Amino acid sequence: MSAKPFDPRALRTDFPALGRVFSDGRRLVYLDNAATTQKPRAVLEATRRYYEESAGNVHRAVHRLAAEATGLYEEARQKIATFIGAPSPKTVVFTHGATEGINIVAHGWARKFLQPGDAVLVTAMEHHSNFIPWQQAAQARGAKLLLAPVLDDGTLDREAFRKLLTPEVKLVALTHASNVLGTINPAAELIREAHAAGACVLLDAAQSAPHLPLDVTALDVDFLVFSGHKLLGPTGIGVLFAKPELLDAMDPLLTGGEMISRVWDDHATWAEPPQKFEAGTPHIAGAIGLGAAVDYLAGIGHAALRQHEQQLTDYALEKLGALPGLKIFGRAPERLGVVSFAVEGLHPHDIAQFCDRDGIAIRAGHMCAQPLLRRLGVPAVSRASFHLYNDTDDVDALAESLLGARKYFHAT
Amino acid sequence: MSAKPFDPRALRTDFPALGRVFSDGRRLVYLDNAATTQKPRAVLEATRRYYEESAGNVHRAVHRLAAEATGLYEEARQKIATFIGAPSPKTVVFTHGATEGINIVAHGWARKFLQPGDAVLVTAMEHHSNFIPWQQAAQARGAKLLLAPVLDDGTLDREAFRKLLTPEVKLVALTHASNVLGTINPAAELIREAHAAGACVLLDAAQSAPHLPLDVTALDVDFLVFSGHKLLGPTGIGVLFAKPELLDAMDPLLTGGEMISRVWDDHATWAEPPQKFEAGTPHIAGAIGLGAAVDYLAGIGHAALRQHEQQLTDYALEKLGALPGLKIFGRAPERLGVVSFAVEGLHPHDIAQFCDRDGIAIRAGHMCAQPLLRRLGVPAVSRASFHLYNDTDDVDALAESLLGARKYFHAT
Amino acid sequence: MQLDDLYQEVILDHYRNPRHSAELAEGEALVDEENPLCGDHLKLDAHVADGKLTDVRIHCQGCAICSASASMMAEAVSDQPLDAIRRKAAAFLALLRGESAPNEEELGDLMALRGVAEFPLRVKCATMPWHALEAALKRLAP
Amino acid sequence: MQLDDLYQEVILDHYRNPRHSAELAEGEALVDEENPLCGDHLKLDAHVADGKLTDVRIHCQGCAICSASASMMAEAVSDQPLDAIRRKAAAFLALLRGESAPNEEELGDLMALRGVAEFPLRVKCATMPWHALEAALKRLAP
Ligand SMILES: Cc1ncc(COP(=O)(O)O)c(C=O)c1O
Ligand SMILES: Cc1ncc(COP(=O)(O)O)c(C=O)c1O
Repeated sequence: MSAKPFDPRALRTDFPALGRVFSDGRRLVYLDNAATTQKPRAVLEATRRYYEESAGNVHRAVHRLAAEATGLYEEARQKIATFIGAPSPKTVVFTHGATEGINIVAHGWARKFLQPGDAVLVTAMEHHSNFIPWQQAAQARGAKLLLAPVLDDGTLDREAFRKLLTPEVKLVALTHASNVLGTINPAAELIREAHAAGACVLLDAAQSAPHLPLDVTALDVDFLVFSGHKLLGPTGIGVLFAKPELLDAMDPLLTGGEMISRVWDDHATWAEPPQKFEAGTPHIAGAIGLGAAVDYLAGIGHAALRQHEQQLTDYALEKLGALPGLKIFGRAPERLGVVSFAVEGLHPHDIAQFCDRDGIAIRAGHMCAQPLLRRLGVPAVSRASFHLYNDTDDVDALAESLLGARKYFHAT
Repeated sequence: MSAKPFDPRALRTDFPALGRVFSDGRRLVYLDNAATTQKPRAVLEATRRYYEESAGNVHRAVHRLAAEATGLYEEARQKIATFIGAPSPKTVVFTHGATEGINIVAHGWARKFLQPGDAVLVTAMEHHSNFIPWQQAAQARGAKLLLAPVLDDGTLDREAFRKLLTPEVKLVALTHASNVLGTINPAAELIREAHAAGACVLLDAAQSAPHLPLDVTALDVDFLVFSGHKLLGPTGIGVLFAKPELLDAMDPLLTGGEMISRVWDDHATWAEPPQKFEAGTPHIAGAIGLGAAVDYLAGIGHAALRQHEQQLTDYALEKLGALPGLKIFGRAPERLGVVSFAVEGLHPHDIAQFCDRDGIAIRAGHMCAQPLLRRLGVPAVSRASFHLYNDTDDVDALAESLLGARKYFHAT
Repeated sequence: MQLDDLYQEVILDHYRNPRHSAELAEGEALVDEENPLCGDHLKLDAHVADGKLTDVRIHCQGCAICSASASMMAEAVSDQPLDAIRRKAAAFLALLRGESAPNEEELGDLMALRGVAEFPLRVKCATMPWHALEAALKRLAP
Repeated sequence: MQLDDLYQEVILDHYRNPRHSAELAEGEALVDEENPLCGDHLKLDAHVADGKLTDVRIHCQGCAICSASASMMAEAVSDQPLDAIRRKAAAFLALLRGESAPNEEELGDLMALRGVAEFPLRVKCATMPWHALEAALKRLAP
């Protein structure tokens, strides 16, 4: 694969939704990948096969459908362990998504182990999902929530981060890449610093996992979460990785079927991880689909993907940055293909609505990052975000549409 | 639809998985419906269409894909509200499944409002998912967990239930139908008694929703949960219904994106229900698929379905009950098509394994009901459970296979 | 549904040239509403004299739909009797919810915002000024 | 995979006629193991004399696989030196995990349980008696 030239147009044919042509004859230009990605046929096929052939429940029955379902489900877990460099599939917990994964840690670990006076350190560029659970957990335990500030270029204020990393900090909850600024945080270094200060680290890989190679072992990260639907996979599925000793120490968030060992009238014992954290019937089709998604991404190759996305992002920053009245938020040197911007005199919702007329899907709003947007001094932004199937034509279409929007709303 | 004779064989063709023929030429006889059901084409089509046409995220963007996705997602919520007779779609929370729904109430309501000395009353026939969350919540709050016993015929001991229903009881958590005994509990009456005693009621409809008409308004039930995958729907999706004032009073279990109104550095406010309880990107495809599943069931008609399943269950009880050494657990007059049994001298796992040879999928094990099985005096049972696509041929095949199993394991 | 059905000429005109628009200092406004989802922010001030709403002033930082809706509302309710305003508000909100036959006579120019109902995610933009007005009326004439 | 590969004749024979089987009264057994998932329950008692395992007695309430595995194990380890037993246990567990080339010589009759590896949900049934044995050895010769 790596020998072939990277061809986003050819790859597009793997994604049925990208073949969509609207009633006005325009093709879909999908630039809302940071919200959710389109799905390749291989993912849809894998889930279809489960439903049409092996739709049994997992872990609990000996009949063929159940055995096949269990095999496919655990095979997907193994694929994901390999994808993130986990030492064992037993460290891979299937969740609803990144949000649930963070909540599992916030409840089962933070609320169990945080003491009054302890602190959780997050950054000012967190998504609400990696912010509110810590705010709530800290509050519940009488602990503090500290915010590491963001510099004007959209990078983390490393100096301030280091100063905030006092011995009270028991956990650093950090986004690997910002869903607004595109900034890629230097996870390995920050994790080293945090560990040196005696803190555990949760890495929110919701934005990075779809684009960057991950190696939880090399990173030595304690917890990591991501979502399937942003990674070419199905909705309703995600992953929590945690070090084995942490999974052992944590309490489960949900209790019920599948996660138990023995149940008596007055007490119960839990199954070993990862089952301990997977109460109830899991999203079997979702896990299988996510396994197919990581296979697909592996087939593309991370190096080629990264090169393509970097070139496209550079092109977009230049092209969009040159438009009159357009301001880009975040100019970090290490970044993903996530470009948030404002256009003078235009409201983000009107921009997005106008782009939609042209078949272009971009996002407008607070991006689930109100604390960051408050610091940026805007209540909402517009955002274009790329994946492997986007190319410079898409960026050109967006630029043209933005020019059109100015005319449309301000012509007199 | 109701005029046409009910024809399980014809309906079977709606379910791709039921067309499966194994390599030995045997057809699949699927009798593990209480664990999970097969999915009709209409459900698979609805989720496929979402992924191939409208795969946007919900609630957050103005572009067409997002608008379509939001429309489909909220339309599914409306369908489910209608299906269960809910006063408004705002009382319908999408969850991961029944287990998550129960945990949302156990955390957000029970742990918030239970006081030391209060009690939660459950029955001895609960699934672990409607048992352990209350055990844990009661323990966390210094409250008591009371178990209403089950009579020898598999029905609830109404006398004992009434005696246990003291003023300390703040919640009755009750299965609508037992996943082991098949017993349908008289929900309306029990809810009336509970309300008269000042207790709220959570009804676990995981087993009943796929087979019986539900009307939360007529039942006047406070909380109700079920799972999609047992109701001809996708995996990873379920429903929590709660009365509006309870949804307002409860705390959310998960926090993060989508469930907030405003977020400041040191506090946050929640969105209105149901969004308040749907943190993170929801299982959009799952919700849409579940909407299609309830449409499919509505098309069948509850009266016809019930009549068919009752006839089939009567046939099964008679046919299986007549087999040598076979003992059926649960002989309630009001029951679902769930038949658990033991065969003298045979272990349930060997029975299920032998049936599997004949293409017959039944369940063996503790059925996630260890407290009940301890009372039945067995560590495991075998279980056959029906849905609309089963017929007497399936029961005959099972009976024959059970005879074969005896011969196989005990021939000398 | 065309974009021009959403952004009708009269809407764009009100967006470009908002009526009854005024800077309102901190604390000066009767009502201060924010829609965190899209970041629309609206302050409204007004008085009542002789049973009519007077001195309507609005400061709206919002999208075209929100701004235009605020401007058109200000025009439609200024110097009108309170009960007529309440009827108009009810008719407008019903229109945006896509309910029944709209009362065209009652609504007049406001009918231009009818297209918003076809864009569910924008409905809040159009209704927010009216919710602010209802809040103001509650205070002015409880 | 055929059912007869799982339930080989020798397995069914051990199931029907378990060797070294004995009623073990409450508290009499060295090890008491339960598999809550399938309800298998096994008690094991044994002694050590001259570095060998003696008086192996097992009470197994389990499925055919578990019962046969227990019975075959009892036969295979009775009056054997402890280190030979440990080797055999390791070889057996590796066989059931589907690892590498099985040591057929070491395993002998136990090779009949090889088919279980193809039925992942039954593997625990076959390995449980051996885990009980390992627990017993830890106590007898720590
Ligand atoms: C009665 C009952 N309650 C709850 C559950 C839990 O459902 P789920 O595993 O889909 O969360 C089940 C099924 O497993 C059940 O039968
Ligand atoms: C950085 C980041 N973290 C967390 C999330 C939450 O992911 P999900 O909504 O899939 O749970 C998102 C996406 O919305 C995100 O961009």
